[in-house]
Amino acid sequence: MTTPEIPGIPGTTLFDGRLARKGYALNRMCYSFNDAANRAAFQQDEAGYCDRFGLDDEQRAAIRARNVLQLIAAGGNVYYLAKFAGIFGLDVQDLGAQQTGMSKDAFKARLAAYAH
Amino acid sequence: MTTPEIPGIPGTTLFDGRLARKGYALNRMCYSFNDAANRAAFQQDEAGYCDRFGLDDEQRAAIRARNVLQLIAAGGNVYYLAKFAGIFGLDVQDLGAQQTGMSKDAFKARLAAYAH
Amino acid sequence: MAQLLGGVLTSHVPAIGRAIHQGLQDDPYWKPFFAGFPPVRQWLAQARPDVVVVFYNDHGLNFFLDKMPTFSVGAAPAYRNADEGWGIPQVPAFTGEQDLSWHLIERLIDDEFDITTCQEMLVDHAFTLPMALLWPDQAWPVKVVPVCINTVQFPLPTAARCWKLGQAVGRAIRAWDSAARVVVLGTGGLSHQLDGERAGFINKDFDLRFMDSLVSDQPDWATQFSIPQLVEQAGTQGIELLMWLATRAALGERVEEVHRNYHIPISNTAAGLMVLQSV
Amino acid sequence: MAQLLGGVLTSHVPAIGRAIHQGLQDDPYWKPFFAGFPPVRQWLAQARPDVVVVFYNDHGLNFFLDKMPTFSVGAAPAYRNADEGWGIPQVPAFTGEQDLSWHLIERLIDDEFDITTCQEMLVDHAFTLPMALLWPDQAWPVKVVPVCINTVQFPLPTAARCWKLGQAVGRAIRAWDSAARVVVLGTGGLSHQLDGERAGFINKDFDLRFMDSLVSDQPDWATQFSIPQLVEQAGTQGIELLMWLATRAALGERVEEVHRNYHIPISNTAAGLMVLQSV
Ligand SMILES: [Fe+3]
Ligand SMILES: [Fe+3]
Repeated sequence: MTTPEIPGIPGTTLFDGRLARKGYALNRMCYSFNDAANRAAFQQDEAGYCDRFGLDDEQRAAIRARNVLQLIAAGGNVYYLAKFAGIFGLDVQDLGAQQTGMSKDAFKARLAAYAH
Repeated sequence: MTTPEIPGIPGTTLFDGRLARKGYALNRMCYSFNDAANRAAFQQDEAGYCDRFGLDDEQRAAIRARNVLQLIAAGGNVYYLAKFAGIFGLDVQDLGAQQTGMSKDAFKARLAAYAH
Repeated sequence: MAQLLGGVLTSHVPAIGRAIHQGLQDDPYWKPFFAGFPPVRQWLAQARPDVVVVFYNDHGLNFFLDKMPTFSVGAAPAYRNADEGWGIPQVPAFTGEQDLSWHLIERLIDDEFDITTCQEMLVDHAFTLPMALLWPDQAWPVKVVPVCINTVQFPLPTAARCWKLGQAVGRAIRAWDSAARVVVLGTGGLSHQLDGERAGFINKDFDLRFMDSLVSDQPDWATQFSIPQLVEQAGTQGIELLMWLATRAALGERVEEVHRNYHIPISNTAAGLMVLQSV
Repeated sequence: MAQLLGGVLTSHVPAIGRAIHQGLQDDPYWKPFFAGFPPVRQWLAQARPDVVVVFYNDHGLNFFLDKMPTFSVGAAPAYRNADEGWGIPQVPAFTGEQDLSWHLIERLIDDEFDITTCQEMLVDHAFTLPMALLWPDQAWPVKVVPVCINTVQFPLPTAARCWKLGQAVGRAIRAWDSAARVVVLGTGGLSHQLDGERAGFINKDFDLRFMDSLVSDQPDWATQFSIPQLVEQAGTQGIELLMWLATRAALGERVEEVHRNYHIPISNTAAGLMVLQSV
């Protein structure tokens, strides 16, 4: 890849061409979750739904684990992943808590602390 | 409309915003003819197919008449209209002949004459 | 010629939709956010806009990676919201101001902006919720023109390019042969980050400096930064401040600050709000 | 760095596909057209490109008016043809050169081109038939990057803007950190008009002057004209000469003319063909 090196920002991934290529199938699946019927189809047959979109093993494992950091590493873009999280009623604070290894309350307290 | 006046070119229509607004339903229908199943559906129930895309009376009349100049006046864009013409096996020389009121042979002869 | 009255800048998050639906405007968590809006509505009542041009970013409702425009301009007769994956109740449809859409499109292409024109377009929470904050009865008294800036797929347009887009949109609005009264609405930011180990990042100092810059002698202050630098300062989603920049640029050289609010947090986000009046 | 070897410019019409399918290459009607191509293939055999960047215009296969980009760049692993409405046999799929796609995208956005990126993309006859003329066995020995310019929905990008796009694409190819050998292919025009009472319009004088200009000291000669002026000279579909302009611009200041053909008519179109070698 010839994408210019992006100065590293700790704990931060820019969704560039490299990740877009890697994550296309995963993101396409998550984009389909805009539709309630697709969310239901996923819940009825998770593995079959992943088959339909051609996810690779890393992506399938990340989906099974409901693990956001793994999903990002597998090429997932957070805007589409948010729709996957929605299936389980998880909001962005749930995602933040999971990614930072905190309880949701601790994560929310940290957010509030930025006010001061 | 505030689209700047385009200097008139005789016998020529530029597909600008004004025409795009007018022709959206018609062009959307013609775009659907990329798909062979849609071409067949149109042929089976022409009026019903026009209903489905919400064509107005002017557009329906132009479709019924298979009249290219009328279709353009109704907002049709030639790139999409070509797909409508394809249903009847008409090529661009058939369309040219119809629009210029010539026989196809005469139209082809006029084209060839430009070589000299 | 049309009158460009001013701009409103606000953050957006899906949770605002839930809060509105559940009537939580006076809940202690939400009150400091919703309490910022009555002065905006007061200003709008005086400004009486006929049209709102909205700079916003789609979050994967209307656009997917198969066709991802850098800049897109709506030219539809109406704009509907739709399910974005969370089943949040939807707002009524918006009526498009197609004359202005096509005028903008003509001017922008002429000014060498390579926009994507959208004659059908779903608008997501970044468009609908700010509108619902401005007009809570959701009986929209204005027509709209959406202008969408890509924040999903990197490379994003530079801050400098977004500034230029805003300038061109402002010029076009002012050159529109119409008696309409126009307001520009920019929605996104301020600092927040949803993804990665840095999720939950907020940068109050940067946000306040950015808000100040918009009403300073150097309103394009943020255009000195590259996209990665802005992500570093404002977070991966804080980059939505590009909408604020484009909106500010549309307003021309000088503006008067009418109102401001800033509150941390709503959801994962530092919520900013400004009303800027054209002078 | 990658080597930009030169460019091929050719007309395209759907009927070429029918003629190929029916084996009419030596038919008296078609021969003056097809006979132009052996020298192109000879040049390609010497040039041995690994990658072809194709400037073309979509005719309503991949794009509709709901999302109509001014400039779009493919970034797909593969590009398929599909039924365009006439049931013409389809060519084999093309392999995308994704490294170059993303390199171009990075550079173009950085250069303030507001492109739409397409990670899925169907390519129509404007892409497939010129490729089939260059490689009749359709066993494509090259990877591809499609660059599409809107000629469907007015306003179109100006000729001057297309020239700048071509320049930026050329710079980006030459700056690509790769050992690849690259050719640019531009397809469209020359003069023709399918629609209206002026259907069948052809302008030989203008076409010849345009072809000459591309190898003159003023290769951007055509950029002096507005889009309506170019339509007046070349016809509503003759405006596809924008692809030739972008291709020529990509090749840099000086080129050597290797080959040329011009024949009236194929279908409704004046068919032009040029091979330009970078010097
Ligand atoms: Fe957002
Ligand atoms: Fe064409």
